[in-house]
Amino acid sequence: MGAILTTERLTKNFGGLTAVNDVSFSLEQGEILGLIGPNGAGKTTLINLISGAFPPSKGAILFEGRDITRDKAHTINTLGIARTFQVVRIFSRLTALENVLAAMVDRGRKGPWSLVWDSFFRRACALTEDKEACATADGLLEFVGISRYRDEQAGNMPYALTKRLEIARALATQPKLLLLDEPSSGLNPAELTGQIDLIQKINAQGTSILIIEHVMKVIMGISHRLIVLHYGEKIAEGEPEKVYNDPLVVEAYLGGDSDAQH
Amino acid sequence: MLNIENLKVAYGKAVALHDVSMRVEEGELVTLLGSNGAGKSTLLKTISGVNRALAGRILWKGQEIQNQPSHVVVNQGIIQVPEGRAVFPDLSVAENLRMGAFTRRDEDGVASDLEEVFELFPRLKERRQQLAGTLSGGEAQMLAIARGLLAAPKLLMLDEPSLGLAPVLREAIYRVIQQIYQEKGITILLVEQNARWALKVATRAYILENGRITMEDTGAALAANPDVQRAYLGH
Amino acid sequence: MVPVMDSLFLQQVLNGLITGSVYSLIAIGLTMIFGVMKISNFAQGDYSMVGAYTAVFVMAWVGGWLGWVGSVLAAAAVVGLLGVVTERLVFRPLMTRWTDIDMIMVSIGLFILLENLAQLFFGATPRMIDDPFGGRTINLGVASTSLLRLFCFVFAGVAIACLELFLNRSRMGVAIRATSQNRFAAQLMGIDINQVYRLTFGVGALLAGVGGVLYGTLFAIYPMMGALPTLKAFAVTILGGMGNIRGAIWGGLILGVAEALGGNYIAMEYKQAIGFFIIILVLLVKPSGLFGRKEGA
Amino acid sequence: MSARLRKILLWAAALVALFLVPHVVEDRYFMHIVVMAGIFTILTLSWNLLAGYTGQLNLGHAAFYGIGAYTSAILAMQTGLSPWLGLFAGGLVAAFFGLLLGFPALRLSGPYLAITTIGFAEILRLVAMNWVDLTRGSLGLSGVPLLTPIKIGDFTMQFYFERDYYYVVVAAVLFTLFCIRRLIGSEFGVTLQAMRDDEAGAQSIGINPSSYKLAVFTISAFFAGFAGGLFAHFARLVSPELLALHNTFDVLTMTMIGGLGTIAGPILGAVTLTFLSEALRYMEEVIKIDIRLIVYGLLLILTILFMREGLVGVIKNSWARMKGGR
Repeated sequence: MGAILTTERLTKNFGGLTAVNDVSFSLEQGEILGLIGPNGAGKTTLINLISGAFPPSKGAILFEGRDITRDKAHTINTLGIARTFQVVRIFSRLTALENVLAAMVDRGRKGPWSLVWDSFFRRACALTEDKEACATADGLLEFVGISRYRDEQAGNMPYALTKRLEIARALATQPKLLLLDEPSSGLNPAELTGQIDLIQKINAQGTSILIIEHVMKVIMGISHRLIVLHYGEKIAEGEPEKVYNDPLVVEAYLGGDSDAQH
Repeated sequence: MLNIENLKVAYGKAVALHDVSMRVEEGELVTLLGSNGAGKSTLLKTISGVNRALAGRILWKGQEIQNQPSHVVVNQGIIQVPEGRAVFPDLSVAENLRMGAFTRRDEDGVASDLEEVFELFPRLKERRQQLAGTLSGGEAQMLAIARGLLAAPKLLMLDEPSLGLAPVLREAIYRVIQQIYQEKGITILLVEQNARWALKVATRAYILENGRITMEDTGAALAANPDVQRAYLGH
Repeated sequence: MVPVMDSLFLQQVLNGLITGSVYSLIAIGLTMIFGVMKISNFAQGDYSMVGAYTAVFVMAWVGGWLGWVGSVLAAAAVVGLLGVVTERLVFRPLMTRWTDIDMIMVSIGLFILLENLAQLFFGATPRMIDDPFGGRTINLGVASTSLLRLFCFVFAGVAIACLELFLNRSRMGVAIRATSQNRFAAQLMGIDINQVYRLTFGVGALLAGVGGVLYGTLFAIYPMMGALPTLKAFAVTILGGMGNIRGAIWGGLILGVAEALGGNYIAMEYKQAIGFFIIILVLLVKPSGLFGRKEGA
Repeated sequence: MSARLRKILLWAAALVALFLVPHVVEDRYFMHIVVMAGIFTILTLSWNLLAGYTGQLNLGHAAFYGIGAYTSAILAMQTGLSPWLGLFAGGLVAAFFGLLLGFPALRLSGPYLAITTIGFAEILRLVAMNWVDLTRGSLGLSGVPLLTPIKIGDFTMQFYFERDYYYVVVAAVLFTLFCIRRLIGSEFGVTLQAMRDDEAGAQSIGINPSSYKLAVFTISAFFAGFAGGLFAHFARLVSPELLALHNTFDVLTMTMIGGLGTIAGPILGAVTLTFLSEALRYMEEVIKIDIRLIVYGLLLILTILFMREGLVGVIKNSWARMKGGR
C-alpha cells in the first residue's frame, strides 16, 4: 500500500487571511479520507491547492512520490488526480455524453494541434459518431446512473444529477485519486443514499478518494479515516468514531460557551 | 411580526429552500441554525427581497412582502447585516454609517443614533475617517452591525456575525449582540454557527437542513434536547 | 532621440494635457458605468458626438462665449437624457441575464445605430464650433495656447470637480459609489438599485456629452467621430483600471501627453495608435490595468 | 443507413442547385453580391469559431482579412506568385498574426480583450496607410491580378466574370465549412466548447486553456486571411479600409443575427444581411436616404434583446412547434 498523496506543512494566505495553516497529512492508496470542519475552515482551499487551482504559499504536495506543488491544474489532472466542485462546474451547453467525451481525451499525450490533426485524419466524421468512444462514455453515464440524460444539454438536467455527471466526467480522466468537494450538498435524503452508494462503488474499483462533506451521515458512513480542519489548521485525524468524540472537534463544531469562560 | 409560509426558492435548477415556514414575534431573538449550504443565507436574502420566491408568502405585520424590491423591504425596517463583513471598502467608516441611514430622513434621529452607535463601538469613532477596506476583520464586522443599527431596524437579521473571527473577537461580537437585544429591545433573527451560544441567547430557534426546517422549539429546550447535538452534527 | 526640455517640449506637454483632460472627462463616464453596472459601453463616444452636435446648433443660435457655455449645459441635458433612455431600453433588460459578450455587442449595436442616425439627420459634412474668443491666444511664458483651448481645459477641470463633489457629498452620489463596491450590501441599505443604474448612466452619458462639446471644440465634428473618443476612453479606462475614477483622470492626462509627445517626437502618422501601443504594453505586464485592482481571489 | 442516404442526397441536391445558380440568374450584379456573400460567410464562420465556440470576443477580425488580402495581392504583384497559392499564403500570414495576437489575448477577457484586439487592428490599419512603399498608402493597391486560368486537358477555365468567381467562392465556402465542421465535431471542438462553458471545469479534466486559445486564434485568423485573399483577387483592389473596425462590426452583426455558436447561423446571417443590405441600397434610390447601417444597428440590438439564439434559434423553435403541433 503506502501513501498516494502527501502534503507537507501546506499553508495558503489570501491577503491577511490564512486559509490553510501548516497542514500535513497522507492519503493511503485505496483509502476514502474524509475532510470535515466548520464553515470557513479551509477545506475547499485545501482541495484547490491539491488540484492546482492555485499554488500554496508554503509547503509541498507529493503525488505518488512526485512533487506537484507548483504544477498547474491541467497537468495535475493528467497525472491522475480528478476533482469535483462544491458548486457544479459542468459544461452546460454540451450534452451529458459530450461532457464525458470531452474528459476522455488523452491529454497527457495529445496537445491541441494533434487534436486538430486528428479531427481531419483520424476520427469518424464527428466525435459523437465514434462508436468506441461513445461506448466508453455511455458506460460511465450508466455507472453513475444518468444514461437517461445522455443527449440532454447538461444545463437542462436536474441539479442532483449534474453532480453525478460531474463525477462521471472526473472518472473519464481515469484518475487514481478523486477529490470530491461536498458531493451531497443540495441533495434530498433519497438522492443522498444513492450518492453514498456511488462513492463506495468508485472506491471499490480501486480509486482513492478525498472527500469534503458536511452531511455527517455520509462522511461517517463511508470514510476510512477523518481529518478535521478548524481555522485552517488540522485539529484531529484518525478513525471516524474516535475523531467524532474528540473534545477538540466537538468544541470546534459547537463553539465555545462564552459565559462559561467568564 | 414576521411570518414565513411555505417558502420555496431556487437558483436556476437547484432548489435552495423547499418548503420553509417560520415566524419571528416582536421582541424575540430567534436563532436559525444549520450547516453549510442548508439555505440560511438564501432565506435571509429572500426576506430582504434580493432573491425571488418561487412559491409561498412572507408576511410583515400581516402584509405580503415577498418579491418586493429590496429597498421597499428595507424601508419597512427589515434590516439585514450580511455575512462576510460586506462593508463598502472604498468608503470611509463615516460614509459607511451614513449609507446605513440611507432610507432615513430624520437628520436629528440619525445624529443621536450615531452617538449611541459610537458608544457601543468606540473603535469605530476613532476610525471614522479611515477607509473601511483598511479595517481588521473584527472592526469590519462591528461596522457592518453598526451600519445596520443606523437604519433604525424593527427587525435586525444577522447573518453569521462571528464567521471567521478569532475567539476573542467572537466574544466581543456576542456581547454586542446581547446588548443590542437586551438594552435596545430590537427584534433579532440570528444565523449563527456557534450552536451553544446561539441557543442560549435565543428565545426560540429553528434548525434548517437541506432547505427544510427540521426542528423548532425554545432556545433552552433545543439546547437541552439530546437530539440537537446529533441533529446539528447531522448524525 | 531624447526629448529635451525646450519650449517645444513644454508646448507639447501643455497641448497633451489639454486634450488629455477631455479624454479624462469622457473616460470617467465610461468607467463609472462599468464600475456600477459592469457594462462596457462602446457607444460612449457617440454620446460625445451627440453632445458636439448639440453645441453646433446652440452656437448657431446663440453664439459667443455665452453660447459656448449654453452649449455645454444643453449638451449635458440632451445627452444625460439620452443616456437614461438608452439605459432603460437597451441595457436594463440585459442586466439580469447578461454576459460580457452580450453587453459589448448590444453597445456596439447602439454605436452603429447612433452614428448612422446622425449621418441621416446631420449629413456627412464636418462642422466646427465657432471660437467665441475669436482665435485669441495667450502666452503662458513657457508655452502658449489659444484662449479657447485653455478654456476647454479649465472647463474639463470644473466638470470633474463637480462630479467629485456630487460623488462625495450628495446622498445619491455616495450611493453610486457604494453600489459599485458591493451591490448586494447596497441593496440591503435600502438603495433602489434601478434608480442608481438610471442615475449612473445619466451622469456617465452627461459627462461624455460635455466632453463631446470640448472634443468638438478641439477637433472636427462629423457623424462618425464617435469611434475615436470611444476607443480613447477605453484606452484611458484600461490604463486607469476599469471602474476607477481617479485612475481615469490620470489615464486621460497620460494618454493626452503621450500622444502629443509621441506624435511630435516619434511619428505623427501613428499618433492615433499610441494609446493602443500603451494599453497593449500595460496589459501584457498587468492585465488589470495600471491602477487596477486584481479582481477576485 | 437510410438517414445517411437522405443526408447524402440532400447534399447532392444542394450542390446541383448551387452549380445551377449562375445558369439561371445571369445578372452580373446579382452574381457580384452572391460572391461577396460567400466571402462574408467565410469571415463569419471564422469569427464565430472564436467567439461562438470559445467565448472570446475578437473585435480585430478585419485585420486578418486585410492581412490576407494584402499578402496575396502583394505576392501576386511583386513576385508573380500564383494567386491560387497566394490565397493560402495570405491565410498563413494571417494565421501567424493570429498566433501573435493570441499571446496577449490569453490573459485577457471581456472589455480588455475587446479593446486589445481593436487596438491590434487599428495599429495594422495605420501601418497599411503609412507603409506607402509596400501598400501605396490610402490609395490602396489597384489592379490586383485575376485568378489565373486552370487548364485540365483541353478544357480551360478562365476567371474573369463574376460567375467564374462564384464557383471559386462556393468551393471556398464548402472547404471552410468542411474544415470547421470537422473541427467542431471532433475532440478539439468539444474541448473548445468545454472551455467556453466553464474554464475551471475544463482545467479539472486536463485541458490547458492557453494552448487551445492560441490554436483557435491561429485557425480563425487563417480562414479570415483566406477570405481576404479571395476578395483581393475578385475586387482587384486592396485598401486599408479592409482593416477598419466597421468591417469587424459587420461580421459580428451577421453572426449574431444568424446565431452565435452554431454552424448554420453565420452562413444564414452573412447571406441574409448581404442581400438585405443590397435591398436597402436599392430602396435608397426610392426614399433617398441610406438606412442600411441604421437597420444593421437596430437588428443587432433587437437580436440580443429578443432573439438571443438568432435566426437559427427562431427557425429551430418554430420547427419544433410545428412538429409538436402535429
